[in-house]
Amino acid sequence: MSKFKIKAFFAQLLALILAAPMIAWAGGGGGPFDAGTFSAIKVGLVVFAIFSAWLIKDKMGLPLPKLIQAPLLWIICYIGFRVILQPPIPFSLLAMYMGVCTVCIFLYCSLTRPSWEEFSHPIAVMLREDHATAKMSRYATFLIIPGLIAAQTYNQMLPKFGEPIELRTVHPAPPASINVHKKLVTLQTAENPFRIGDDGNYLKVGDEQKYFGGNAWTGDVPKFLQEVQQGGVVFFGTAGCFFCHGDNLDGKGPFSFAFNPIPANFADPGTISQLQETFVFWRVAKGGPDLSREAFPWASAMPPWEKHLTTNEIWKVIIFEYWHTGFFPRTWG
Amino acid sequence: MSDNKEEAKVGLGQKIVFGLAMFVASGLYYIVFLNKSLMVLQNLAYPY
Amino acid sequence: MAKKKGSGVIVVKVALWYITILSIFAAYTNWLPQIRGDAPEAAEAIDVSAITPEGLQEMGGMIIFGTDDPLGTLARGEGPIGKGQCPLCHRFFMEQKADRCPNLIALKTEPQLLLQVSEEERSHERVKEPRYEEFKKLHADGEKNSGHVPHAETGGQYLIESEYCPNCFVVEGFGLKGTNDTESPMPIINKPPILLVDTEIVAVVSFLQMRDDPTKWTAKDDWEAYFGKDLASEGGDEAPAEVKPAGPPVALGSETPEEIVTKMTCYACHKIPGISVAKTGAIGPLLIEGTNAPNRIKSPEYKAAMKAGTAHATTAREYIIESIMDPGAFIVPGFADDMMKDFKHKFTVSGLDVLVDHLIAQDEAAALADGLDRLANEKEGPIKKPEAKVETGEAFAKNQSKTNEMTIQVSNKKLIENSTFIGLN
Amino acid sequence: MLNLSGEKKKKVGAWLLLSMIGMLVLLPFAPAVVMAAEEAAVEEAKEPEKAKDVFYKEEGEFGIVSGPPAGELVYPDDYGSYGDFQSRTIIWISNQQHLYFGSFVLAVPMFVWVMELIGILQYEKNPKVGKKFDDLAHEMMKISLTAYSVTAILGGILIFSFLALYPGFFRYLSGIFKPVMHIYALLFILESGVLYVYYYGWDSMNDGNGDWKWSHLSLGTILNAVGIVLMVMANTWVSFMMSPAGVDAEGRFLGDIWKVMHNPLMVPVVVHRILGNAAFGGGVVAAYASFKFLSAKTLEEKAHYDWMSYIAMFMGILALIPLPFAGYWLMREIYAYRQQMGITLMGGLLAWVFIMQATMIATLFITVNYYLFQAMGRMPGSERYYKYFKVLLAILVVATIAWLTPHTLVMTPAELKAMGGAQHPVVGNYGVMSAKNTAINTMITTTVVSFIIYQRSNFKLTVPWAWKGNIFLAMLILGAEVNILFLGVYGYFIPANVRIGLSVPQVASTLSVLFIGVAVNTKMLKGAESIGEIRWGKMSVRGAYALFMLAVAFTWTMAVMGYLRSSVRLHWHVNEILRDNSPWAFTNPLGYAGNINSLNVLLFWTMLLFVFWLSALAGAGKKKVEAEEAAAAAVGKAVPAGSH
Repeated sequence: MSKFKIKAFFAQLLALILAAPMIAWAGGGGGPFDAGTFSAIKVGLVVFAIFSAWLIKDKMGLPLPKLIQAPLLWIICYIGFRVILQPPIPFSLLAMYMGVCTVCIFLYCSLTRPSWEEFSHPIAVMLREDHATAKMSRYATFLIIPGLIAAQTYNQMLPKFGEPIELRTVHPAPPASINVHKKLVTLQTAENPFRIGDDGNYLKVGDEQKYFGGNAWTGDVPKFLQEVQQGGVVFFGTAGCFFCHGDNLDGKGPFSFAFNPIPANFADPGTISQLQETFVFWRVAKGGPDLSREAFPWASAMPPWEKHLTTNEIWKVIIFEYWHTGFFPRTWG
Repeated sequence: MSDNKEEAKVGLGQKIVFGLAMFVASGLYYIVFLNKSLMVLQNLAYPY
Repeated sequence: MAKKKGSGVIVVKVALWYITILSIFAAYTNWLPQIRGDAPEAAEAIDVSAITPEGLQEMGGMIIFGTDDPLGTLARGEGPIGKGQCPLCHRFFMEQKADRCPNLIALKTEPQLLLQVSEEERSHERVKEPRYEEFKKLHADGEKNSGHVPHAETGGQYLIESEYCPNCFVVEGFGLKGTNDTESPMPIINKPPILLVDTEIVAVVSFLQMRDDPTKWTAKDDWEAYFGKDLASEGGDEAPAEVKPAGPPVALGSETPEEIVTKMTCYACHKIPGISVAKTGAIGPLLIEGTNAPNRIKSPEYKAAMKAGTAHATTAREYIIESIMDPGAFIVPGFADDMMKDFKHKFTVSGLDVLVDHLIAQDEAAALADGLDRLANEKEGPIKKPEAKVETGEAFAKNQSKTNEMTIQVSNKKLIENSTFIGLN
Repeated sequence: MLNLSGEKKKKVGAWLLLSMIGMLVLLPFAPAVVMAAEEAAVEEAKEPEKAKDVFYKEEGEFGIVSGPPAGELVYPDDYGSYGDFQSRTIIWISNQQHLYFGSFVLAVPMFVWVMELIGILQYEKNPKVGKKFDDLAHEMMKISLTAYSVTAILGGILIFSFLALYPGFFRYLSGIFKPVMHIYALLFILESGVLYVYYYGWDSMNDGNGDWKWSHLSLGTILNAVGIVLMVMANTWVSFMMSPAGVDAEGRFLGDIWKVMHNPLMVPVVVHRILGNAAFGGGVVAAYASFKFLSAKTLEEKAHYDWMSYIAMFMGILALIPLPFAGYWLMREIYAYRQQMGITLMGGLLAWVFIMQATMIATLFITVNYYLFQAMGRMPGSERYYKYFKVLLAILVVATIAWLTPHTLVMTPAELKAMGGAQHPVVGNYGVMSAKNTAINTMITTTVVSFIIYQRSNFKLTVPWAWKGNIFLAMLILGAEVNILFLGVYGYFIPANVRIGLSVPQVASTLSVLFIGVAVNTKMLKGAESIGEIRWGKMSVRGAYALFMLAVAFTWTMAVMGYLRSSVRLHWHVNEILRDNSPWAFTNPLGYAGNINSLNVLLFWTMLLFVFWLSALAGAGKKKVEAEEAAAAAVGKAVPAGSH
């Protein structure tokens, strides 16, 4: 077997190994594109990049000089964090990552004496030598760098109308206990009193699965579904939660577009299914005004529903929300 | 990680066998002995 | 020669280098989110001078009952119990059942004469009782748990003193059994687990004083006179995290024994090994049912109860379940029929199993390991042999109780009958 | 001059000196005995009032009240200020400067002691090497001596700032620590005495590895002992402020000073600080050496300082490795003392400081690795390993990225919308403890691998079982990393209380690599064939700058953790006893702390550079004469080739 064949075999193997998790991950979907096409593009991009790097370096015998490698690596990192990683990460995190990458790419170039010389020699030539090419690039550099700084300054000074960066904890730590209708509710231990099964016992989280699906509004239904019904009445009637949280509990009610941030999307696996029932109880009962210091700037239009609903109604609407979305509350057991 | 001359005399098969043995040994050491004993010391359940 | 200038240049270079590093670090910290932690404002505390006596009364009511409509709560068949947990032992209304501690009923319309005396009026008499002088002598060096020396002069001061130092005066017939009414079953209110702050205690006293007659309010002056200092509005940051369990008042199978005991407030009366909150209860027997239950079933008293048709248990497990579900079925000798009767509405089947499983697993060894011992009035006597600690008052009292058990019981009964404050049963 | 002839005389002299010093050590405790007697006399006179200790339960729960209550400080009366400037910042800066120099003068003797011991032990085998270590120790001592006076000056400034700015607080604290403060001052005098004898007696007591030299080393031991006692005392004041004991709830002193000193956080803080000091000392010496390396004019000098910086860096890292465990212990004790305090640190107000700390630690580890890579430039034969460097660096980068990802992201509402929630589905996984533990253990393991490579880089293995050893090492490291990753991933699937326990086997895996790996590697190097001597002085300039970076990062980490430790008391001078009623009772935001820390570190290094320069100045004249003599002697000879 020729050396080339072995290398080609390994390259394919590597590409496969890399591709497998990527396909799995990209297949998970999300993002603005249709999952299938977009993930195919992503995987293709990565495989192509690896293949061409191998082709250039080993097959054609053209190792890239360090001075080219460095910005190339930087750009690859940037594309990786900015484009390939979906959904997009916030700028603060991107800046942090790119900072680390910048430092480490510099370290990479200066790891050993030979690589440092390879990296710094062209720069030294450009700065010191006295022939035309060096001179030209020198002048170009001394024009470009101040130019970049000027552009950056201009950009900075330009008045901006974007929303300010804020550190907002969407799910701040709840208080230990809250007082609803003059009753103390300890959030750590409180339980939904309407979580009752057919036998009249407390229904463990997860056991309510048997009630999921189907229609709760037909004739004779088990006790649990009766609570769901009443919760539904609160959601669509008494409180009118659907105006903001939507008919499908997806946060897209008729009023929702007026709010920023948008109302919570209960159908998203990152909201109520990540929270304990008592946390939801706290949010419903106390609304935006009771958010803790951590959750600054308290951007929530949620009203304190304890002023309009009874404690029981709040517990029932929570039952309804979980039932409707098919999620289970989080437990710490 | 070495370019020792003596090493060349040792066959690849022998190396693989020894490597596998060592891999299993280190697996036993870390996963079975170390993890287990340290979790037991802390009174915590560890299913492996 | 060219290298000669090196040293100075190096200093500059090195300085530039570390200034760069430091600037980066500083810039990074400035870039991270900035949160300033302000010191809590003192205004959080209740300013006594800024609140009306009515406000204090209302606050006291909330502390005692946890609701502003205790009678309504009672009508629904629930016990109104607030942060202070007073109604667990004290009786505030006719509708309420609690007789472990002196009743605090004050209803002028009540036909029974004794109930017409309000706690405010009664308190003035207490300090004049000759027994109060005895307590003064007994605790001349300071009561051992709270460190207070009884020195109340007015009724209001007495009420305040009783909360800070329940042992400073124990109403006849309401002491821990076997201590000859020298020790009170009441916890020190400004210490854990109740942990009320000064202003809250003043509020509770205000409530008691103003219930019938709003003109009788002297609580703040009493406090200041008793402690000889101004009632500062401290409290604020010392206010404890509220620990009262909430949610449905039903014991569930998904809970731990600890949670059930907390929810059901068993700890108020019983000591239970293995339950961290239940270490001080001094009203009911020590719950080591692995040892107790089998013995109790065999006891002649239980046989008698079975004959009478009240008790039915044949196994230890049945006995425990019976004791929780129907506390009146059999009363352990040396105790009164004091236990709340509504647990049968509060336990789910699985919840009961959890608690029973825990109780049946406790025996003398478990109690010793937890440092718990039987009360003096338990027939079995202390687990620890009495000679271990004869010199302490507690052990002495226990010893005494063993021999004088009968007489004490008799005298207790007598006292209750003769007392000016009724423990209705 | 001392007459060193005659075995017997030497012995007698050495013993005499030792016993004298022993007596001196006891001296500071004499006033304590007298004071105790006086106090006892006073106590008998009046009726003792007893009060309950805030911390000690059961044994000694009550104590005799022997001090005034802490009371309530009132703003304009009990506090001083200079205009609108934050008084606290002035205290902060003077405290930090004093602490830096104090740490330095306490850490250097530790370092010097080890070097001197190695020198003595090496003397038998190779007097040249022994002398090399001995000279190194001597040189460090010289710098310490200059820094010593700076420490004293800064201590004075600190006291004056306290008296001027926080008189009420200082009155209370000095009321409690009155006897200890006197002992402290006396010990300080003793420390200076021993220090001067130690330093100025260096040459006259140097007889290779004879009795005088050993006595000199004993002097060093005493110097260190006194230094550590000094540090412990100062530490008790600080830990008392965090977790008071030995006083009642009103802050009245209960008569037992030992209880006050032995407060709940005292021991872990002391251990943490001793280790921190040692690491810091190594870092500063390494920085000194790299400064001298950069400014060295001859190759010989360069070689000397290159070697010195390596040794110092090594010592620093040795102390750095146990430091996280000491920190873990301290944290646990804080949780045990007041859970509230622990939560404020880890999850509440000060949680972002830990992100900063994470950055510093990542910086430290990357720098150490980078230095080792640079240092291999002076090892012939290391070229074989160049290709692995980038792999190691890549692992470090990945670990750093996981290590730095915060749990709570900073973002605009638009970004929040785009991300579809507060947690990122991919990166969000790195924000939790499991990922952090995995990352840091991976970083330490990588550093150990770098060191193993460093150890063998200029050797050719000759032991017959070398191939077995290599496979064993590879599997040991691979196994450890697999286990670390496995435990990290496993942590996502189990409840939090079990997850916390997983960090212990993770750390144990890392330590296995460290101890077993380095031991096996050392064993394999027995009788190995050298490819070439280490070319000291041939390290790249970047390595020297990396060491400087290391030292600055050390100092900065110290500063930021000091800010953390102090801020956790929030609005208390003495936690839950003496409230801070000044307008500066708030906790400063991280950015302000960062600025002040950078300023502090800048001041410290500038002063230190000055000290370095001073010591060079003192040495310059002597060196010049020596150099001229040497040049005269070397006429006609070949230029000394150094060690390469």
